[in-house]
Amino acid sequence: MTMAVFFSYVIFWLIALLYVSGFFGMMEHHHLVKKLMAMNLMQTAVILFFLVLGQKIGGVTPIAVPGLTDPDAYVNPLPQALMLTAIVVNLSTTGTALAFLIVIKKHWNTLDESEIMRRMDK
Amino acid sequence: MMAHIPVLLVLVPLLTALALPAVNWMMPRLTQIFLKSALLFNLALAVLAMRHVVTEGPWHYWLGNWAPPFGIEFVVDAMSGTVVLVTAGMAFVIALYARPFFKMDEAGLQARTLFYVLFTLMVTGVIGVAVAGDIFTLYVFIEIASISSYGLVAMGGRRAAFAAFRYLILGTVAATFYLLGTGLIFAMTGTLNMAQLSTLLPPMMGSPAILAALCFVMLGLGTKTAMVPLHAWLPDAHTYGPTPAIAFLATALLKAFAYGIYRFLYQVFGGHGQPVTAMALQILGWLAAAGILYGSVMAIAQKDFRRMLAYSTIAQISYIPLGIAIGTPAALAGAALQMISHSMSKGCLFMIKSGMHLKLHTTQISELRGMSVVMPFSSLALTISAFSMIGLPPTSGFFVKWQLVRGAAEAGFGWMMAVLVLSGLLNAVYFFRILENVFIRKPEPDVHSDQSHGPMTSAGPELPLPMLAAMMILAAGILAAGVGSGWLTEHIFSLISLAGGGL
Amino acid sequence: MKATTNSIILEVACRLLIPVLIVFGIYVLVHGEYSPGGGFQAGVVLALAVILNRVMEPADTKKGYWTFKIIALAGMGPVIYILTGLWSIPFGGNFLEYSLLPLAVHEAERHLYGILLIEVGVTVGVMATIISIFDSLGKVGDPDDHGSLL
Amino acid sequence: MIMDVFMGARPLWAVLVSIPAAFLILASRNKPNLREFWTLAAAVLKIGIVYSMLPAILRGETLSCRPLILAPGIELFFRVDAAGMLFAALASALWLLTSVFSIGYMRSLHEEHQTGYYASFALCLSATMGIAFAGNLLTFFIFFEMLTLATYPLVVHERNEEALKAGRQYLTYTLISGQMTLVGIVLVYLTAGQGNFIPGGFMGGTADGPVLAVIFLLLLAGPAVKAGMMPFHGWLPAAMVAPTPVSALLHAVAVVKAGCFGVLRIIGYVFDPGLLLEIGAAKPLALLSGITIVFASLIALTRPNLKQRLAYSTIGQLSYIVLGAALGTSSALIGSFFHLFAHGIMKITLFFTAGAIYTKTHDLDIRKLSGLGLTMPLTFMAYTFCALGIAGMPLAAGFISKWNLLLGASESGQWGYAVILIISGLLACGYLLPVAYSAFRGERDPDMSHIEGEPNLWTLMPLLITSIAALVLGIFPDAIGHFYSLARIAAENILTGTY
Repeated sequence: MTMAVFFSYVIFWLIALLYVSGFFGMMEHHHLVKKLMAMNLMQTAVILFFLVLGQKIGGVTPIAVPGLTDPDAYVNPLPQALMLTAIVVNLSTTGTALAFLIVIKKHWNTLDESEIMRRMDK
Repeated sequence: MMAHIPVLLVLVPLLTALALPAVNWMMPRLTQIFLKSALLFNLALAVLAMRHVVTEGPWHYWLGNWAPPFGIEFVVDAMSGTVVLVTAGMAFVIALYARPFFKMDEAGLQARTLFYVLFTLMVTGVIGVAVAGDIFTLYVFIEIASISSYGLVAMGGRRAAFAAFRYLILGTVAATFYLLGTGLIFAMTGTLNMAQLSTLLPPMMGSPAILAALCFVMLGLGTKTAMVPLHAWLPDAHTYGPTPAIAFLATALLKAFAYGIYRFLYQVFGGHGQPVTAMALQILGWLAAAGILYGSVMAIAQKDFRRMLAYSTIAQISYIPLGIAIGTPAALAGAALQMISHSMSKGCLFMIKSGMHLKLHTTQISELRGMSVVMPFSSLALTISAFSMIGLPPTSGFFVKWQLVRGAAEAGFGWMMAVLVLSGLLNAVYFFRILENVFIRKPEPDVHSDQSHGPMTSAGPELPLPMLAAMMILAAGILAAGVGSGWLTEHIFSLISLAGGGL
Repeated sequence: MKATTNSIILEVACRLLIPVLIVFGIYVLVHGEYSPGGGFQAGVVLALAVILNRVMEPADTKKGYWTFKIIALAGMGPVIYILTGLWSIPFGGNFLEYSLLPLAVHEAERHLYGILLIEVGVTVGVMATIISIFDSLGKVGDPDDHGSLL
Repeated sequence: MIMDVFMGARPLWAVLVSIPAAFLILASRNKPNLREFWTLAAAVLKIGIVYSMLPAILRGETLSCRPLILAPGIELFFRVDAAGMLFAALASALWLLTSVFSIGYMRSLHEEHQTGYYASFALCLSATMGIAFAGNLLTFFIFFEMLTLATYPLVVHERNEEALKAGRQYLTYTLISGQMTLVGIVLVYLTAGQGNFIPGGFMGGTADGPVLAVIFLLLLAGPAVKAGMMPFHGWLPAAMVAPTPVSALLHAVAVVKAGCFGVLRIIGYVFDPGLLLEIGAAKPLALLSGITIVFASLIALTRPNLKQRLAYSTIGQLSYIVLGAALGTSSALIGSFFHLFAHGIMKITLFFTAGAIYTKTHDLDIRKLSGLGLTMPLTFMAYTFCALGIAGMPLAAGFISKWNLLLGASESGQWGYAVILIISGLLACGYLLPVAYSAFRGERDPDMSHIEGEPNLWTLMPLLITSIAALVLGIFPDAIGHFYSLARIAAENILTGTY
């Protein structure tokens, strides 16, 4: 197993770690902002996963370089294009969530989930 | 023009959503006309698309004329056409219904515009989910629909904001699951197009990566569809969200995700023809059955009509995965009919719910006495939609049950027949309790107090005309879909393809 | 510029920066086809110019921004995008089929112009969105506002 | 052209005609006279349509009409045959009489919620016509469930806790059994591939005996519960809280008759009597109905309230029909079909008299009714005659059906059932006649001393008409509506296996 192949697996493990830590962070924390951050971790992990899929050792960024016509020389542009969209989606989810947090803070005066749940039942 | 209907189906609501603030800014008087005519136009397009599917088969549209592996493809077939039709129809009816909800002052108008923008965006997303031909476009539309639905739920007040936040967190996690599954599929096959995947995937169904992808995608879509045990977000969101939004969320949005499940299991992963997918379908069937029973039992336990509806949604929506899991043509026809039937009846019930709020100032079931005196027409609509939920003839709900029970019998799933029958009876328990209160019990003295509690309360015994009209359209639709179910099944649902092979 | 500014340094810096930002934004926009850049980036840069102008003003004059009109503008950006896509339909193309745009240039160039138009739409959308986010964050909420519509 | 379409779709019109009537009734809720005009007009129209089809049926033809597709391969299918015609003719004729009676009853008692009552009544009749004319199992089931729903408002008509409890009980029994029937119907379509009623049945040879037995049990669940077979009869006495015209409708016109008719349809047109013997379902069914006949009569003896007695009497009498179907010989089937009619017309008279008496006395305790026969001789004469008819006295319509059933029991060699029928007749005398005896011979109860004269004409007329009909048809069974011929044709159809 060459070093390069080994490292290409390591990155997957790291991404998985990031994803799982996001998942558990979301379950563990009662503070809504922390939940949101954990959620962002998960999203980022997925984006990284896609980008690694398109990665090619020695490839150049997929912007036309004069004279370089061999498609194999470039990194696969599709995952990058897809992830551009996914980033926008993440941005809007995060934005929406933050807006909700502002509203929640204003109305409940706390961002603790269990506290709000307790008061919701009343 | 006619040749571009698949893309126009998505573009018309999208353009409406985008242009609405500008229209409201420049010509405030025209906003409503603009919105409703656009949605009506979209409905007409949906009908035309359906006609095309019926006469000429599935319809593929390539954006920018790029062939599928490179370009984005939109597909309208019998199943997605049904979803589109339901969505466009419900969107129009709900837009009709929603007008009396807003104060007519400056802030109210802004809120109204904001509501309609999010609402039409959600319509865009849902129709997009239905017509998307590749799994990443599907993701984008899922998120468009979801994010706007988070926003809409949050418009319902302080509890709604928290419910919306929880919905957002769970929904986004579901979306990342879905995206992860998509990534795995892409890594294994190098394509995202569904039609290509359906030929590329079968040989590699045994590989653990594809198995993981299947699990992730199903987890994602299952959460969004609120299948038990991933339903935790639904009751709060549906209880506290604003009615017009929820009426759409509980109907078209959930249907679209359920449709996504069908699309993946049959047209990507190969249906009953693949052992792995067959196993997934079996698990789906068990979960759907659990959802039906859980939702019905929880609905019986509720004292609040709103919450009861939310749990009833969990139960009813599970009919669709159940039909998908059974996988005979009859069962899939039942699932498709349930998309239409449940959309109309649950939409109607949510509308009645807020009618109760307006006129009786309560949604507690025990306080609904005498409703039939105050609102006779709403009560009639309530009866029809309740019958449809229970599955009593001649409403469409009965024919859903007929098709599903028949499908289950054909496939030899005796326990599913039992679940369906039991579900109908449980539904009867909680709906007849309401009907008893509405029609039969004598009203308590203070129910008729009709003093103004807000901007929405109008004079007169019944609800404002637009709201009533919307309810009546849906109630008539329930009966029409019941009487016409044979026609629908024979001409439209018989075209639903079980690409990977049904039972 | 009004007399009531925050500080002279900020004002001078902004006066210098804003025109540069606008020009740079447009540069990024039109060169997105050849080099790193494009609608998203250009939109952010242009929005920055507007936001700088707002930062410059003191807090008490910040009320009454045209928040709602900005949202309308944010909508119009994607409308440009969609209309560009629809433009090819009357000329026999599919949605977004730039090669059939009715421009009297070579086919490859028509692609460029099509994408440029779309980038313009994206720019407008991104710019207006960012400005509206900035405005909303600065908005002081009405104490009676319960955040509820219904 | 238009006439042809109209004539061809007569079964459909017969079903549909009372639905617009229901809405017109609801719309004119503030004008009682107009409202009742709609009821009567629809009833007359329905009778006209139904009886216009009678000659063709008597010639041995059938009329059919398929207006709609319900599911792939299954149509909304109406076929008018002798059995359906018999039921439809009975129900539509009695609707008119019951409507007239209801007008008198409701107005003299100043009942509330009359509009809902008439509207539900009209819907009930629509469903009943649908059941009578249904040509396949799915159509039958749809109208069967509609009947359940349309009857529910009638059962809870009094709007008090007792009525609500009765209503819940009614729904529990009928909905659960209805769902079982639904499963049965699905299984029929699955095993036989179709569900159109065919005289002599179509299930033979489609599956093994035990499977057929399970299907039969599931199918029978709904109709048997509606027909009040023991031990599923609990809802029927409870439903007596409703006003008397409703009880008359439940017992004589629509609901329990629909149940019996369903049993006949299933035994005669889905399975056949011979097949039932083969799969071992006929004997238990006959035994169950025999037990029901005896027990219901015994329970009736213990009830002090006239309506309760009539309710248990109904339970017992309806099992005659099931018994006849289970015996399955020619005479027994004729007896069953004719009893459908004979019991209807006699039991409705009894309920009418009970109702008419109630409008005067506001009490139906049997002890309180003594001595009233002298002040209302016509009412009590009608009661006495029909009570004797129920017991099986010659000259009354009930005798004909009972005679045929006795013949059937002897034909099949099961003498025990003949004995049961005779015992049942004696018991019927035991629980119905004391009322008549004390009415004519007994002392006036002090509470009832103020009662004078016959009930008003609206209530008196219908009961006189039905009792005279019971007499005339007891002497000339094939007179007015040719009910005996219809019963004979229906039985022949089943036994020969063709229309």
